[in-house]
Amino acid sequence: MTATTTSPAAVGEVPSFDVTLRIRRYDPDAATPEAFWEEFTVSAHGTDRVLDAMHKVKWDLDGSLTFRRSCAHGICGSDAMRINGRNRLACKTLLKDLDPSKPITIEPIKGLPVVKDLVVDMEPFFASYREVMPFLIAGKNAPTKERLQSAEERARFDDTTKCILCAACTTSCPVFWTDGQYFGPAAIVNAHRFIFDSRDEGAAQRLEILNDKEGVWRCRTTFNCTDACPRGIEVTKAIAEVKKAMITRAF
Amino acid sequence: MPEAPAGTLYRGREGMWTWVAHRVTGFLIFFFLLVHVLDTSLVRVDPEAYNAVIGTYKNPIMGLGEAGLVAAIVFHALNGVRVMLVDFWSKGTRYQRQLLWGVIVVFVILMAGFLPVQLGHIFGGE
Amino acid sequence: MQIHQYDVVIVGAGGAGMRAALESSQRTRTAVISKLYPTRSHTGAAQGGMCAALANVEEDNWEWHTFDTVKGGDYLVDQDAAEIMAKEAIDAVLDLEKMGLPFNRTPEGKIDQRRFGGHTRNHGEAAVRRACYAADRTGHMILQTLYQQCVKNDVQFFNEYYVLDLLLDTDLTAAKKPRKGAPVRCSGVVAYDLATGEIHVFHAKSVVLATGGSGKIFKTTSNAHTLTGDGMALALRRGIPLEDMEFFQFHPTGLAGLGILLSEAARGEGGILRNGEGERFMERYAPTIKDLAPRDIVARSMANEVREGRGAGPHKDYVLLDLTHLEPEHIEAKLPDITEFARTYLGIEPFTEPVPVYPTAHYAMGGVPTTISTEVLRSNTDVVQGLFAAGEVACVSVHGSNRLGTNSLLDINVFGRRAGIAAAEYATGADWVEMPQDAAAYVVDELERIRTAPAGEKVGDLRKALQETMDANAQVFRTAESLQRALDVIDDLRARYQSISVQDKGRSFNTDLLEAVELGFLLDLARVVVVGALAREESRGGHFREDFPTRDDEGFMHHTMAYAVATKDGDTAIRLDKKPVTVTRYQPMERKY
Amino acid sequence: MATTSPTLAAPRSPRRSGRGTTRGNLELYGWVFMRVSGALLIVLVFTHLFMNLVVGDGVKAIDFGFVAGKWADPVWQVWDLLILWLAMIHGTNGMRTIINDYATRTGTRLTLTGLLYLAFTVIVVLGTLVIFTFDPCPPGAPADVLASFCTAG
Ligand SMILES: Cc1cc2nc3c(=O)[nH]c(=O)nc-3n(C[C@H](O)[C@H](O)[C@H](O)COP(=O)(O)OP(=O)(O)OC[C@H]3O[C@@H](n4cnc5c(N)ncnc54)[C@H](O)[C@@H]3O)c2cc1C
Ligand code: HEM
Ligand code: SF4
Ligand code: F3S
Ligand code: FES
Repeated sequence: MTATTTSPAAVGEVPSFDVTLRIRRYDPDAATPEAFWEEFTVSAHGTDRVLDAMHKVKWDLDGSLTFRRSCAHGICGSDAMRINGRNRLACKTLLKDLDPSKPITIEPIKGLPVVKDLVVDMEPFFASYREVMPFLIAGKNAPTKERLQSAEERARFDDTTKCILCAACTTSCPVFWTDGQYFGPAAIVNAHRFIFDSRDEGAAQRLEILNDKEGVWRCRTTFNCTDACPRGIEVTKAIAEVKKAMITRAF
Repeated sequence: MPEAPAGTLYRGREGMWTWVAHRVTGFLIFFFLLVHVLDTSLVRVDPEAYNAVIGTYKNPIMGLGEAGLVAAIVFHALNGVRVMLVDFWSKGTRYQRQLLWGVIVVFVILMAGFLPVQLGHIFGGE
Repeated sequence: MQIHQYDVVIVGAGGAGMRAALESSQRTRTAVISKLYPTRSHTGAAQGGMCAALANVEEDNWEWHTFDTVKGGDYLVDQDAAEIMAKEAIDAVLDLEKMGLPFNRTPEGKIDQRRFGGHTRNHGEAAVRRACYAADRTGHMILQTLYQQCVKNDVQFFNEYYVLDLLLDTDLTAAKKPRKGAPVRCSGVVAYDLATGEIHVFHAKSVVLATGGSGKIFKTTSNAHTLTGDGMALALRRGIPLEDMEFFQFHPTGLAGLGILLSEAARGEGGILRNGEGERFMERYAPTIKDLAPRDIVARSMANEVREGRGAGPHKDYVLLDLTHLEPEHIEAKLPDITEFARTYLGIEPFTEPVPVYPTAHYAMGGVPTTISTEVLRSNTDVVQGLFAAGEVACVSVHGSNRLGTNSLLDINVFGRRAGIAAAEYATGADWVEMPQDAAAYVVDELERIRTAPAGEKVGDLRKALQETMDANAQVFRTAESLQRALDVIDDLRARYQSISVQDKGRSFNTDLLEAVELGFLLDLARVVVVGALAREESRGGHFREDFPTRDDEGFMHHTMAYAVATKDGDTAIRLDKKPVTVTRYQPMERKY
Repeated sequence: MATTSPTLAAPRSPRRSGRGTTRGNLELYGWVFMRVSGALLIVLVFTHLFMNLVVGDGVKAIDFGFVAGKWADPVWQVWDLLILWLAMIHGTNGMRTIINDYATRTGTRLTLTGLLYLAFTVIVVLGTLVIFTFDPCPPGAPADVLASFCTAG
């Protein structure tokens, strides 16, 4: 045989279907930049994700459709967007789970400046992240081999190590939408990851930073962040733990 | 940032809508409290004026308003308890939805106990 | 246009780029240019682990690790480089731990280790637990940890800047090559700021290429959409050779039809491959270590099962990865992410059902040739001064013809670090090299041409044609005919690429334009892969020729060096050359597991 | 190519200078207070509501005499005073949060918070005065509006 290695078809037999995407667009280069809705219809297969449908639009219908993406399997955090009214990763949302009989609305995540179509300016988001000192702060006299840490100590902060900085949480938070000054759940999650790491010695500083008026106390436990997190991190729980740590420290 | 045309409403889930309700009820109660202190102050000014103002509370429309206010307070208070459980109970965040159901059940029970009495008082004739 | 001046410019902010940045930014003024936000780099997708002979859980030493690496690479590995990697592995892991990486722990609190394909005790006796890991998101934790350290050290990033040209002081594509030993120096790079469409020229004493892999030349791949081999293509276009490009690794366990990777750790933790008849077929192909044989062997065995009609599923076109005999808690603890992939993307519950898998294009063993100090080679012996490369873009070569699992995360840390140090040290001692006149002219012209071209060929169409032909003709099994077919298609596509056009004519965030540029890179690289594969008439590691099914040490125990040379018609042709393999201790033997 | 002067541009992602952390635990105390006062208010307010609206004739029964009767007892005086203070601080702090959330323009925000604190002061002072200076049997008032014990005494 020739080397036409079998390229496996989609698993099982899932018929293809048509799906309409209703995408919020914005072109900064237009004469009068204005956001508008545009609809595209493409055909899709059972295992296709929203990202696949968007690629079909970009590659076959309108090359100017602009969005970020990289890994295509929910690990790089590039493509958080508001799909049918909720923040999700386009590459992790299967079309068949969305009721494709109705148009699927796709908008940029909320609360960050829109740059073009679905692309937003991520700088304010990363600035908050950088502010919580998201790095291990450990004593000078490091051991020559690894620092010891028990499996339980390691498990204490496991959940928050999963964060991919996709911003789905922060831009789903009603408090963040109000003025964009709130540190936001993602920054708190990344502070949590170190505050509860037994090897870290910078907890006090981080708690002090998050004790700010734009810090944890602005959280109103609305759980949008927890619902939005594509990594399944219990974000609100992490925030609650940080609050508790601060209270224990203050009293 | 461009002023975009109306986007869709964020489809938050129970947690978000509960927060909205908590905020709205807190807001309402606050203004009622302002008014309530003011009218009660009339007792210091003149008993008859007080009775006249309080009299207006006794008409059915105000009575219904009063019922609404009680509903607001009951919800705000019960949800306040839920918020505190979420804050302080280690499993609170995981069971926040169940807690909300608890809030709703207790709310319904309390209101079921209160409403007939209140309505009875308002419409129950002299 | 803006001009920037830095002692060291690092291109790419994946594991290799950031590891280098941490070293060089402490020593000199350093900038990191990346087309993605650093945390979006594909290092974050790596799952299984990073090997180092820590001997935390069982007896092990770096010499065994070196041997496994050499043997795994089917003896095409440069053994001096492999030795360095295995030796420095231990410190590389400990360094990461000190930076805060949350490794899984043993009951005593030490870094835990697990088994991985091809890693053995005492030269092949049995599988050894050598891979250090953080659940099944080791790469994610490495990337995050390195970025955290960069934040800590205030490393300067230019995010969403695409490097589109490499500035050398000598034209290496010209027919007349510089003499042996003549100095050829690198003076910087030209980058495109995606947000504004502006061109930025970076004048630098040292440039480090760390742009990662090129998996997107294939259709079914575990690689990100952005892994378009930019660094390799830039080097090639400037006359720098590419080494061993015909060796591409196909990872056995991609989700069937999608290519999304399920780490080898699934087998390391006890997962078993079964064919459509339920048979554990690896017992036939690698009786000793079975499912944990190196990837090339497992991938080929799988493809063979399917070809001989023993596949599973309605079309018998995949095999099954069976985890159902393992404890659900164990899977959940050790492999949470990949079980979720199976659930999310295929709707399969791995606790109770076997998962459909098929080989997926995974890793480029080849790349920009470097010395063990990461200096980029312009010939078998001469380096380009001030140019360094590390990570998947480079070929040191520690992976030979087939990379062992976990050795790439190791590679990026060991050689990323070396590149950072080497680049900074070179920059400290070197003078500024004058940049060519009109440094940005080539990039500006090329971009303007594509951006303003009237309706012509579409990026999506050409890329699809390329990827399909590569999957069909240059994947796990190759023959002279299939490769020739692929080459014909590629030549045709390269011709059509001349009339490429894009729909987005804007300046800000024009991803349409950049995809067109990346397609150009893919076409150039695919051609090198196929030309190299055609010439290599033997089977070795990741390169399997059905018409030459055995290894031929007489004829082909050498690296391939592919050069782009200018032709009269203004195009380029690929010229192949050989480079000897460095052998220190291990003479080639038959590779049996 | 146009020769531009070689400007050395700053990178696009400079580190943000920081928000200027508000030192002190003010927000923390506010947060804790919301919860403590909330917990107390449940008992206080529910009893209050129960006494006023449910027991006996409910809202219909409220008149000067009713209030006077209640406040003759120091327990209810303190009770209502606590409600007043706790609820006003709780409510004002809550309102402050709401204003901070939605009034993003500094001017608007300052005006609204100003008004809020003014309302707070007025109401709390007024309420406190009323409760403490309250005379259940003001001289000269018609006897029929007064509580029964006034005539008795
Ligand atoms: C799914 C998957 C799982 C893997 N699992 C393992 C494993 O378990 N163990 C293991 O050892 N290896 C594993 N690997 C391999 C390993 O992860 C990669 O080889 C390695 O991470 C590559 O790192 P890098 O730094 O070279 O490149 P990358 O991390 O890919 O980074 C490339 C960087 O270059 C930048 N860049 C690219 N082009 C340009 C340009 N033109 N201009 C500017 N910047 C540019 C990008 O923005 C990015 O920052 C896995 C790979 C994949 C795909
Ligand atoms: C009856 C018992 C009450 C309880 C248990 C209670 C509980 C709470 C709690 C826990 C919060 C904080 C919510 C958060 O941080 O997310 C809160 C907020 C608030 N409360 Fe109350 N409360 C009560 C009564 C009142 C009263 C009487 C008022 C009005 C004067 C009031 C007005 C508010 C306001 C305005 C907020 C702010 C809402 C927001 O920021 O979203 N509450 N309440
Ligand atoms: S916490 Fe979750 S939603 Fe938020 S940035 Fe991290 S991964 Fe994204
Ligand atoms: S959505 Fe916002 S309010 Fe708190 S629980 Fe999450 S941060
Ligand atoms: S593309 Fe990487 S998370 Fe979706």
